[in-house]
Amino acid sequence: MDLTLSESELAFQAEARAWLEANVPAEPLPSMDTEAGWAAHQAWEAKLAEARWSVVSWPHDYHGREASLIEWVIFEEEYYRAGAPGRVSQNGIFLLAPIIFDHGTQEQRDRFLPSMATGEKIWAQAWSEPEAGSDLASLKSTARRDDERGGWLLNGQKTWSSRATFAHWGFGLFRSDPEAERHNGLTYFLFPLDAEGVTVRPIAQLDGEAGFAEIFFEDVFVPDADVLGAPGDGWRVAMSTAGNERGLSLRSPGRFCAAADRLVELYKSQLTSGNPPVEPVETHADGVVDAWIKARAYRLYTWGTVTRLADGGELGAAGSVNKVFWSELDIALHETALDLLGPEAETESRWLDGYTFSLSGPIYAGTNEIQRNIVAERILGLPREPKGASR
Amino acid sequence: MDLTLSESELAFQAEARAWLEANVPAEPLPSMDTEAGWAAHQAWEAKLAEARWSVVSWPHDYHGREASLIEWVIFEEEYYRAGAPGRVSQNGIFLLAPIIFDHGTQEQRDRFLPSMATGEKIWAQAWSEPEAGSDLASLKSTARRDDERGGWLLNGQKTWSSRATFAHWGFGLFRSDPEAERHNGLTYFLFPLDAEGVTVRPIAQLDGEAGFAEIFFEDVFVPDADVLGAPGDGWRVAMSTAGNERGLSLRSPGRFCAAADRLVELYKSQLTSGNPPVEPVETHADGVVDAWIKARAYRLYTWGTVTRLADGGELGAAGSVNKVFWSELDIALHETALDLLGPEAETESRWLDGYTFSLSGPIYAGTNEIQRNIVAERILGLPREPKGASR
Amino acid sequence: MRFVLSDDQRDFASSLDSLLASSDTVSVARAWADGDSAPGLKLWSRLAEQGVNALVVPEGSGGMGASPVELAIAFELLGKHAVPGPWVESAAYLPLALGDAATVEALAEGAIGTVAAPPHVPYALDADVADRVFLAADGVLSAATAGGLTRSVDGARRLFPVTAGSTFVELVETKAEAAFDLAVLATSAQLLGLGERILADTVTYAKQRRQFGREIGSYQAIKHQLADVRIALDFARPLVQGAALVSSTRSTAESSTASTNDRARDVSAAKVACADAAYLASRTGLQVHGAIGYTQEFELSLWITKVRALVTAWGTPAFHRGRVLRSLVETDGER
Amino acid sequence: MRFVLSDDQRDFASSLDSLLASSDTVSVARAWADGDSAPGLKLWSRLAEQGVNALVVPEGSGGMGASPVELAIAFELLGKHAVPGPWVESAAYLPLALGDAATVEALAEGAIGTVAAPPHVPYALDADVADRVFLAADGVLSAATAGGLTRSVDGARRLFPVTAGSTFVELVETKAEAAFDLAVLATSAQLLGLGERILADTVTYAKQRRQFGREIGSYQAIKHQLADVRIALDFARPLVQGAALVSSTRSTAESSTASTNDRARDVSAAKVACADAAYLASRTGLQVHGAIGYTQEFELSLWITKVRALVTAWGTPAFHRGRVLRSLVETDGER
Repeated sequence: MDLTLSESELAFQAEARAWLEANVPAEPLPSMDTEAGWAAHQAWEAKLAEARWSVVSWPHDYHGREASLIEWVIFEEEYYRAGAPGRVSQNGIFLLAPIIFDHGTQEQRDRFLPSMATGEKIWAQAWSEPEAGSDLASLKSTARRDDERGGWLLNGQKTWSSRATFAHWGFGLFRSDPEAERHNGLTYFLFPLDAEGVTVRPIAQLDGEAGFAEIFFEDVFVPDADVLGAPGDGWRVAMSTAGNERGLSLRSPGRFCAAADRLVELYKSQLTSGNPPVEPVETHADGVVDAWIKARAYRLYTWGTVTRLADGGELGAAGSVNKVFWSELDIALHETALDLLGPEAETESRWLDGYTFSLSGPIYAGTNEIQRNIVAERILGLPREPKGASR
Repeated sequence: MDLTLSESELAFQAEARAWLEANVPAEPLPSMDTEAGWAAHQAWEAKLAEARWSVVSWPHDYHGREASLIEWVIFEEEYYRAGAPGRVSQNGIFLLAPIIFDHGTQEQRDRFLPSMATGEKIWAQAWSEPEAGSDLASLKSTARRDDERGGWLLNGQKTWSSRATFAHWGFGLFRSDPEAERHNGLTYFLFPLDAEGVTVRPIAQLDGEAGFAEIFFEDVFVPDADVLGAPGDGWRVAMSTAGNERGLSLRSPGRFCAAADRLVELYKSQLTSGNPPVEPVETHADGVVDAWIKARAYRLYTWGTVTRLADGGELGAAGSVNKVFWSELDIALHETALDLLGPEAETESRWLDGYTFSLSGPIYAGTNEIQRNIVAERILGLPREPKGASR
Repeated sequence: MRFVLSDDQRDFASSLDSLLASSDTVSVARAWADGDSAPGLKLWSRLAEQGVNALVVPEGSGGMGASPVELAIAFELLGKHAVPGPWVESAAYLPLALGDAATVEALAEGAIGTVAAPPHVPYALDADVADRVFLAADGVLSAATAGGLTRSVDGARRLFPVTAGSTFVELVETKAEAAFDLAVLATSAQLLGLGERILADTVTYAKQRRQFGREIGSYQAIKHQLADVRIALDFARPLVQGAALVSSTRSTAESSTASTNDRARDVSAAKVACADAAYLASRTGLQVHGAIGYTQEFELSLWITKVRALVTAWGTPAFHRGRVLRSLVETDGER
Repeated sequence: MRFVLSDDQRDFASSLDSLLASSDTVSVARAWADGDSAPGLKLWSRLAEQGVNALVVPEGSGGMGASPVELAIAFELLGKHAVPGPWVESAAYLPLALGDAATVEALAEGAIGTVAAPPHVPYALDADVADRVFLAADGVLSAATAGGLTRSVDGARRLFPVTAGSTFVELVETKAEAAFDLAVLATSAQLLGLGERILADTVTYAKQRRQFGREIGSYQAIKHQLADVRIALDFARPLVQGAALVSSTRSTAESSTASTNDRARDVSAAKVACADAAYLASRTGLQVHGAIGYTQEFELSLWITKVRALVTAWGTPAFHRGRVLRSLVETDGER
């Protein structure tokens, strides 16, 4: 058991750190949910790709470095430590790409992955539907066979599609067998968001920005070449990487460590400035300490997970343990920052933005209620609830 | 809307305060769960009764003062403020007596209530059974008809019977109709704990004291005269005062206000002594403030409840709101006290005793999980869960 | 001893509630946030006609001479309906702080006043629409000029930094304290109304929304969270009412040190409990609603963002806890 | 970078676990609490034969020369099985604090040592059965005499106030700090073991116990509480392991200021997280068991009362949070 990095890992870390120090924009980019911010973030992806930092774990042939999982975590830590911009391409590279690698055809890999790696094409997920929410298997959007044209016609509505407002392509599940129920008869489709019959409508969030969109489908034609995996096999294809190690359930510890360090800095700066709190800054010390301890715990826990995965283990239901922990840590950390800001807490600030964003953590990618069910049933082995209607 | 006491209420308060100041023992009595402590507490009940303070709200004919509900709360506040001994008779006077008044015969009232008021006979409740727990309707102990002798034969086992080790009489529900299910076919019985066929076995608690006992019944004969209400009607009889205003669900605010005041005193004494905490005492300030605020909230809330009850309202499911709040307040308050005690927290003290006792709050008289269900279903009107087996 | 609202108080609450329920306050608040104050000003006048602005103004100054209990009732409803505007400033703080009878009379009749009172209130709310803008600092109440708009997490709270002008009046300390405490009480009541509204809307949603074959409100995880909100609000309310009784103008007039100390302690306790309960309601409401609660077009966002803003408005929870503590440590903790 | 236990470490854990599982440690702990130390002393010798007492003693002094990682493994199991006795004192604190090689050797062979180290450790645990009793105070480590028994909430922790005798040795500050930190680490690991045991037993109970027609473990309210315990323990464990790595004897020997600061910060962080997680486990375990968990005859009470005692043993949570804070404020918060 040891926590020391190997020489090659140290070299990788040093290279990443040096490049980021030299290239991370001094000023934060404008929000990626605005048109100008979108362009700036796309440009940043191109710059990352040029130096082969956009998809470090991918094969060399696809702009990657074939980095190990440990190196991926190292890169993520350096990335957040450097205060580098948010990844506008994250849904594509973290959620979709692993599935294309595992289930796509060679033709699909060659067609989709390079432009995803360079940020030229940005992908949006289209999972949720208005009636489905956390119950993904209850999807109602349909795919109807069109034998003549050799493809499918998509109809229905998707919602909570992050960044779909400006993105180029989307991916999601549609019910291709109207007779089948729940997890059966779903097919995994890829589709351009400017296809005929697609309408994208932005949704304003709590903070007024349109981070999400609804997508409406009216007889949208998708050729067979853009079906991922076998028709009807969509649920299995999608779930094969639901516990994906590079995906959302294994969220990079760098994000929380960097935020906890910023929180400590905020505390220290208020200790010395005495401004603007009206009570002793020490009143909020426990919140600062607990956020820091939890961020550290998250980092060490991730090292353990990464070691197990490198040994051939699987993430499995531990992804749910992970998700509840980081999403609650993220909120508590930002609440403490707002406490420290005192009477200024309600006014616009980076901390307030971060707080608002953190509130979505326990909701998206499976609510924390669902995650706790998974922990209780799959890890602790507790019995499932009775099925049936409420009374 | 006002919080001022009337002249007669003020006079009542002054009389209670004066008597308590003059009569409350300077040193705490030994634990009522020991033989010596039991005798001391019984003697205290006799003393209270002599001055007509043991059952202030009862009729004059039964050692009471016919005090109003408001006066009862006033008395309870004075009682706790004075640091007076715990009431060894509380299960009889708070839980059973209201039922005897409402459902008992005149003969039963005359036979049972006077000796209950003077503390000569102490009553123990016998509700729970090993398999029943919070699910009271699943009781299995039986009452078999004995027409010859004009009564019933009790068989089975009860548990978590507070103070049954030394008490004289017990009360509880038994299944008198073996065909009936759940809430039906139960009968409410009163029985001496030294009756033939009764065995009482003390249960040692976390702190080593035997506050509870199990009661075993083997063909225990109970004459018809000791059945409360109609045979088979036991559930309705018992539940008629389940939301009883003087019972456990409306716990006297005096207890928590007195404890919160003691907590403030502990805080102040440690502020000045600087001993034994190793961190600044202020570290625990929030816990002290929150306990005090909640104790005050509980007091004001109770005044509101008492006013509504005096106006003819019913407590109903609000008793569940009440119970969750006071039981959690009680634990938090004692946890804060232990925090203030620092490294000495683990050693014997009045605070440690109080803490251990407080842990039973969310468990007994219906767990807080059950209470939250009641609040959600009966107050918020949320649907009940599906019935059926788990999966 | 009668710790329930009187029939008159209930009637007042119910008629104000009806008025606001029929005033499409959601649209009013949204327009206000977008810088269109016309519907909000219309509602302001309508409420002024009902005497809401004049509640705590003495009858001699054209007011209603009502007690802080009525004020708390009104502010709970202003919160419940998310009514925008500098209500705390115009109807609670300034009438008590100002010595100037003419201005108080104008406010009672519906003039809009606002104030910054640093450090706890660093900005003047909605100064762009106010007839009178003040700065309370260093023992004086100055006529002030507003700077540029500062955005709040609650779009309907338009905040403005202010600079003192040359006209000022002395701010008597006892008056400043009484005014501040009444503002705290009003804010607490608003939080209570926001919390109640979020709970009611969330319960309604949980009864309708189905997931995995049943209403989400039938799941224990949801039920128990909502029960905890009910419990928190039920125990915050008596603290507001109790603090309102202690803040009654009579005891303010007496203003003995003991009663001032009680008042400060009790309004602070109310603010702490209301902020905690309303914040719990907002977090739970958002979690139960899921992603839809996170959107601006859904009404829930109005209450949720306002709760977040009011948690720190007129004194942060840390400040109010500190004030309660100081009061307890300095006195005998009698209650 | 390999942040998992090695095969050897796993084997060590599993053989110690088997030994303890077959030693009826519940009876041992109950006898100990009743003042009958014979079964406990027998177990003590058996564990000494296995080298548990000698883990961190250098091989040159008759020890195993193992790392704090192995120590943490052993203490987690001592916690899991509620083994009584002054283990932290004999196997963690004293071997590092003592300069006297002969005593260290004796301890490694199974002699029983105990120590009071005020202010954090005001009493010497189990001084009545100890071969050597010490008082660490004012820069010296004195041979000490025990006073009368002071009862702990955990009956199997027999506490004794001590008074210093005339013999003493100087307590080098760096050694005292390293010894204290190792004691904190050992206590954290014990808490982790207690928490794991309570969770395991509670899950077993929740699968069997039926109420209202189904296993209580199928109710969401119970499931989610237990899931939260699982999560808290899962994230406390890496802090213990990480702190054990930082506390490795090598880095102690180097004892640069930076590494000492890291070690103090990391063992304190581990103690905070383990105390929180174990306490959550104990509260949840009691609540899920209901009244039966509240009884002495039920085994759960052994772990529950020990958690309560260890939460404040070797530094309260407030002290350890304060130590983490000071370390963060004084340095750059690098991790």
